[in-house]
Amino acid sequence: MGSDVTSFASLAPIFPEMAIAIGAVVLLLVGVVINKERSIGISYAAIVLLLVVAALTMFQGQDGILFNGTFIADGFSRYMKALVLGGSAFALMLALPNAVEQGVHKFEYAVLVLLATLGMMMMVSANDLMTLYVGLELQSLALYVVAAIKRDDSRATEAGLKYFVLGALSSGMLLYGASMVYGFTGTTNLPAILAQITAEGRSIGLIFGLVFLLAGVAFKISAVPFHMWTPDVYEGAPTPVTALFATAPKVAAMALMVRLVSNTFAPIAHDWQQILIFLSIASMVLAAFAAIGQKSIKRLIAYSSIGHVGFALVGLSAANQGGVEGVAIYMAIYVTMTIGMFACLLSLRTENGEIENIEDFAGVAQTRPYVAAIMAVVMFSLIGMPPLAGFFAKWHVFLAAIDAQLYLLAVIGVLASAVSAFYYLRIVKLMYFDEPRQTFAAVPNELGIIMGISGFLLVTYYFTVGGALAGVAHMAAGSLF
Amino acid sequence: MGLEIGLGHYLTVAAILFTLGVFGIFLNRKNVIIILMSVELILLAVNLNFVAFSAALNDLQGQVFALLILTVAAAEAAIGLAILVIFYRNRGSIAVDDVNMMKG
Amino acid sequence: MSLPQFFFYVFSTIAVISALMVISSRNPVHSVLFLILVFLNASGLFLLAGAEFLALLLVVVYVGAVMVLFLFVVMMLDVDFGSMRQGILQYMPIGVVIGVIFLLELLLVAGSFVIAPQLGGVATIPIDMGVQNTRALGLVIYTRYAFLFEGAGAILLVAMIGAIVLTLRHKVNVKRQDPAIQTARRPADAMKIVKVKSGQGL
Amino acid sequence: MDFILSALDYLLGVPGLGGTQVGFIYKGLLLLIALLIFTAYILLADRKIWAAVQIRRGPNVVGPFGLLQSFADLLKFVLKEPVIPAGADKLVFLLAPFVLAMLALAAWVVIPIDEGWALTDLNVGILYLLAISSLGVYGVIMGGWASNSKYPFLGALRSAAQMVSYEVSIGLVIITVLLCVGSLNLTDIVIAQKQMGLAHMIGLPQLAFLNWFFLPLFPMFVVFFISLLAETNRPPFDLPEAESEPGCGLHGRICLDPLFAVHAGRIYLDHHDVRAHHHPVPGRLGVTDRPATIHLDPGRSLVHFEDLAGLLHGRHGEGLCAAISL
Repeated sequence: MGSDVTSFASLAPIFPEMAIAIGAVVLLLVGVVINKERSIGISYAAIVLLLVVAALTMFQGQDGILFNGTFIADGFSRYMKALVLGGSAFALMLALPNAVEQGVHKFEYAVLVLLATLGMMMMVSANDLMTLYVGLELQSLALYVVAAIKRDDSRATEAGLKYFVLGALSSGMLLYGASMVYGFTGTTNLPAILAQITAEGRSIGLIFGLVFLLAGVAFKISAVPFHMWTPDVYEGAPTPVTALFATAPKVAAMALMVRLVSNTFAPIAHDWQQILIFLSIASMVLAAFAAIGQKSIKRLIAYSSIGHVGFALVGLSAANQGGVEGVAIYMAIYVTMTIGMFACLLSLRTENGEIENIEDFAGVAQTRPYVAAIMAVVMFSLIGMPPLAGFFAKWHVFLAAIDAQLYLLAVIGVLASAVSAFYYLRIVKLMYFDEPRQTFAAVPNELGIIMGISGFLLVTYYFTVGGALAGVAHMAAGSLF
Repeated sequence: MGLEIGLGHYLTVAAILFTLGVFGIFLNRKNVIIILMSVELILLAVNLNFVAFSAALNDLQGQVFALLILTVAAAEAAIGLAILVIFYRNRGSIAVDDVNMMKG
Repeated sequence: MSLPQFFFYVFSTIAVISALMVISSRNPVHSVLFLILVFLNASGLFLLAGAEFLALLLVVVYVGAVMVLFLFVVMMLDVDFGSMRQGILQYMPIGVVIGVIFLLELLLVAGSFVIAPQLGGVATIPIDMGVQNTRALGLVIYTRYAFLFEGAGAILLVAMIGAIVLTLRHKVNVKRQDPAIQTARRPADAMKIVKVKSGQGL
Repeated sequence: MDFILSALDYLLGVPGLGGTQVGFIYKGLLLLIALLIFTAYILLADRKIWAAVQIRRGPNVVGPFGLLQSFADLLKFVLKEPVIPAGADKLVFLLAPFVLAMLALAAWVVIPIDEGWALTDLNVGILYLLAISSLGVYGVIMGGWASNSKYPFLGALRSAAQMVSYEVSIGLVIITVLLCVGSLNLTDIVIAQKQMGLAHMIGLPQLAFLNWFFLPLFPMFVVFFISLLAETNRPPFDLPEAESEPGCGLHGRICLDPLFAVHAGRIYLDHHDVRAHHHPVPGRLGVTDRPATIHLDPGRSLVHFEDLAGLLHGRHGEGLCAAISL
């Protein structure tokens, strides 16, 4: 019953996690010792660490199953981990300017983000229901704190409270599902569950457990009808924190969903397909219509992210390798778009602080043409306008759905896309055709660079990274089938 | 080990506790602390499930899982109460109906 | 009815009734006390299922520490409990209906285990009756599940950082006692001897 | 019927019903009586010793050398009219002393009085002890809160915070002992000390105290002793009791006599006056003499007195030597 770790070298598949864990602890110790004024340095160190680990995971990472089957590193997990790490790094970067006003200047913020990222990596690499749960909770607990980190702000604390209560409920549901799956298959190990289902077929208890499990994960990716917390938390939390919520945790939870349904529960695809199709349609339609009436830009982003989760789920509903590939590509492009959008949002600052309402975008093109141009690119990409990256994201998932003969789903997706164009274009219209009402402060360098990268990638996607990304995604999806 | 009491009995008790916990979260409109307690009830129900399955399957994994849930739930309670305390400091109330600044 | 069965019914009845009281009791302090009762009885149920280590851990960790925390917070948040909990009845009917449906479904599943596939020989870590429960758990947690053990450690670290970063406030203007300075103080530091001439004052 | 018979058999163990050994109830009663008598005299010893420290006589009126003092106090508490403060949460108020007393006695269930003479020889005896002693906090908090008054409440919170905090260090110290023994069973721990100690090694088993774990684990013993003082709120950790403060902290709370818990549910109102009358030594030193010592929580002290005993035991039944912790 001993461990399968025999030497330090045999730990190679888990080096990324070790690096992040050690980094978090070291930065915590350093942060406690150093001067409060210099604690922003901790954030810089954390960003560097995240980016380096992301690159190494992507290009140098080793595959393998460790710790008696509780941990797995394969092509899919490395792809998603790189995405998670990159998302966290850029979200941290967004927090650098105006950190004090946003309440994220404490060094604990960077440490908590690192630990949350560690949790996400555990989720992505989960090969056991227990790893899944521990990773999910590590991520969630750190994020509850991060949501409320601006502790003197009543909206931030309310966001934290709502996030916590609903998050705790969802992990309760997930656990109940996990217990059912354990009881009816006799194991918590995902490959063993797969083997058991293949051998014994389905039973009521197993389906029941699966429903609860999916409900728990659906909450984390904020798919309708488990989305109630999203607009409130996005609005209440400090904007850089919202940027984090909208990127890395979603990728991790989506990766978890992908691994659960398309690998572990693959033999009972017929059962979970219906659930996913329902989640997907509900998310796309509700988000498209609910976002129209929004006044707050952060609530709008929240509904937009709910909608995009719906689109990604279209690919997953297809239950084939192309679908998973589509999801992988979709998440990468979604992260790029979201980061770009938040960079634009954060760089538009009046003397009253950051802007909150959609109306505040009026006339940005005249005062800040660069920001307006990037924002317009992001908006068009979010709609799915060719030849921007967003188009290819949707193209991949819809193609997979059509492959699986889910024509209705694809049609509804396209229609929802068209409806959502309405509110995205409204922002573009405000920026370019309305008169400016206020002056904006200068754009901080960090944000300008992030905007530039995001805009460049979105515009030139087809000619530069598109091919490479599709190749990597193909490889990643292949490791699950 | 096996069970002298049927597994169904255990699962029934756990199901009732779970339902009561969910009930407590959705029905209670007045006090956030009750919600936190309902969450604890839910986790307890899950633990009961795991322990019962573990005994019925004669497998230790369920107990390890329950052990992890215990640990995590303690941490969760600490963070939940911390958030509740700062919420109270800002608002002077913990009534559920007062968690309403953001709507839309 | 054997003794274990008898105790099972005692524990589970008290647990269920107390759980009901937790969510329906008017006073939150009573709710916490009932929750403690639920945990104690659940611990008894754990014992009956042979998980003696978990049973006592439940008491030590939950009842001994977590619930104390709850009790502290409930008592210290100076909330007017009298004016609370008046709106609960309006949600009651719909809640009862949903709850009953939910419960029935759960019970259906609980019952269906009887006809579930036989999983006799597939236990991943069979329970050895000759080994004490505590020892058996210890043997796997530190070897087989070392990864999860470390993960749980990270979660506790997050909880610690979180609780501190959210609630700790450094009070300014607090006067602190420094015994070293106090004892090192000499008459010369504190006193000045002045010769006062009679009839003049200072 | 089978069930009732087997239950009776287990509890009483009367041969007529088919049992062969001494029943649970008889054992329990014997233990209870012995414990209560011990408690009475430990209390007396406590007061006498502190009195001697402060150069006064201590209780010396009731019975020869004051030997019956504890029983007189006990009678007083039985006969005195219970006072329940207005606005108190009656149920919780009356429950609090019960909880403390029950827990204090419940802990003794696993103490091995002699080989095979523990009421129940639990596999996880030490864990059970930790669990029970961690519950003691509730008696304190409930009592403080239920009396519906600020001062007892604040005192109770202080005391509870201290108890919870030091429980952790006690637990950690106990783990070191467990590591040495490799079992959580109290009987095993006691026997292990017999077999692997210093006295056994040098061939002088008579010097039993050299066998105890306090020698190989001496630093831990120091930590344990300090934690124990804090846990039971003895000086210099008597801050929660706050005798020198106007509100008098914890002392405003219910009296906690285990035997007469029913009647003990009352605020110890006359405390200040009594102290003023009886204290020959004012100020700090006076703090330690508690006029009517029932409120010293014999219950709680017992729990920990035995904690120490579990660690120090050389032979069975030598728990009294652990009275140093009192």
